[in-house]
Amino acid sequence: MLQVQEEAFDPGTVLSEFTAGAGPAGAVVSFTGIVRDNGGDLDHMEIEHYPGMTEKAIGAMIHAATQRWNLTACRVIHRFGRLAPGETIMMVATASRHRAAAFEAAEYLMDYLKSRAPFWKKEVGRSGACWVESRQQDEDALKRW
Amino acid sequence: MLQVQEEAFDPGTVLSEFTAGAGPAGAVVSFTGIVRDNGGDLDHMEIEHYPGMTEKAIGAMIHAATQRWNLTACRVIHRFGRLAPGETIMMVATASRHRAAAFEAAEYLMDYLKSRAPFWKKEVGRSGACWVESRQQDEDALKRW
Amino acid sequence: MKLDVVYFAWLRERIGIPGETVETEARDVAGLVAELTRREERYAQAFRDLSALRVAVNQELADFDAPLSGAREVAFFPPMTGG
Amino acid sequence: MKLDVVYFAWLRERIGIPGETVETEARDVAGLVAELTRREERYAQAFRDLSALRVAVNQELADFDAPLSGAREVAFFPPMTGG
Repeated sequence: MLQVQEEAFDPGTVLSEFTAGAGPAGAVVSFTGIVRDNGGDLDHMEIEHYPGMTEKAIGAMIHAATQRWNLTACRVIHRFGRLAPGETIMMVATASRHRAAAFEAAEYLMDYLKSRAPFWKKEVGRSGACWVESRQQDEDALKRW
Repeated sequence: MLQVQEEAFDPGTVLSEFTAGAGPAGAVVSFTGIVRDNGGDLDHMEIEHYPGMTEKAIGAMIHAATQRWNLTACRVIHRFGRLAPGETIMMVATASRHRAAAFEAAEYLMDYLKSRAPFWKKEVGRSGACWVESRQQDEDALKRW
Repeated sequence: MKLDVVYFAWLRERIGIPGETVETEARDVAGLVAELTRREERYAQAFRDLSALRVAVNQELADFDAPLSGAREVAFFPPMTGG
Repeated sequence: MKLDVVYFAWLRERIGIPGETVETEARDVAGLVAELTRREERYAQAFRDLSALRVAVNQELADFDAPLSGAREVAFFPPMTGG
């Protein structure tokens, strides 16, 4: 299940719903990404995405993870638009019978979302704006899958 | 932060509180363990623990994980007593600046909680009761740390 | 052949438009890039370093040597930074 | 030396009590186990396979050859199954 949205969401509300609907799972893992203000300079972040491709790309990731780790449920929420420091950017939740599968599937989804879902982050600070650069280590992280 | 308790708790409420108080974290990972009814025979689970040692052992795990992964926040809740299928047994939450650290710390805590925190699970079914046996793979999981 | 070409992030800013419909006879993505580059300096600037760019054909990631047969939409953008 | 000895899970059920205070001169955990085993059949049964048991001294995991000097509380239990 996938939501790409501009609106804010509460990770706790999502986790409660997800856990209630996770079927015969014994293990639920969630990841929540939050806007960080590294140096105290960040005013806000702007996230741009590619409507249409975003849904297809993440849908394929969810499908692959669900098959590979035999997930009983899987959910991804990713925001776009303007976000202030401390706001929740995105969330992944996975449910499986066993903890290792739930953890691995969540990490797999995060690694793919980082480098293969069409989102671009721009940091707008008091001293100017710049596009967040991709990191080689995020590209390398895909190799383990 | 650690709670060992008999009372039920809602993982979503815990995650919301945790995320709000996670400081300059960019990444929050949670694990929730739920009572599974494998074969449809389980009536309830009874969890016994060793008061005193439980708090010491988990406190040491939290301390070690916080140091090793530079966590900005860490929380463990583990229940004891009688739990019905579908009820939440326990939860771990970790917050860090980077996703890899938050994931690893949560997995480390789960691996240690499984085999080194003094809890014992008994499954009470319609066809009898039995103590859950420890698994070699849970012991092996500790070797990677 | 008519194609929708779309741009994202700093590529969009540098070219100055989010997308456009182009008439092209290019056979592959590289051919399309060559045509765009010849148009105006802002395109030449934007496409100067292809190793810093990614491409999607019909909303699927592709290589710069991917053929354009069957293509309706081609997107150019920097490496993605989601999550 | 007076020691609090506590039992958990199936060990508690097999011995029939959650714990007891014992008077012992044993120098290490193994010596204490030997004394308990000689008491009654239910102890002998419970401690038959030490590889299936774990021990904590003063609420810290220990080995069966751990000394009892300074010990106030010794706990015996099966491998833990938390999480």
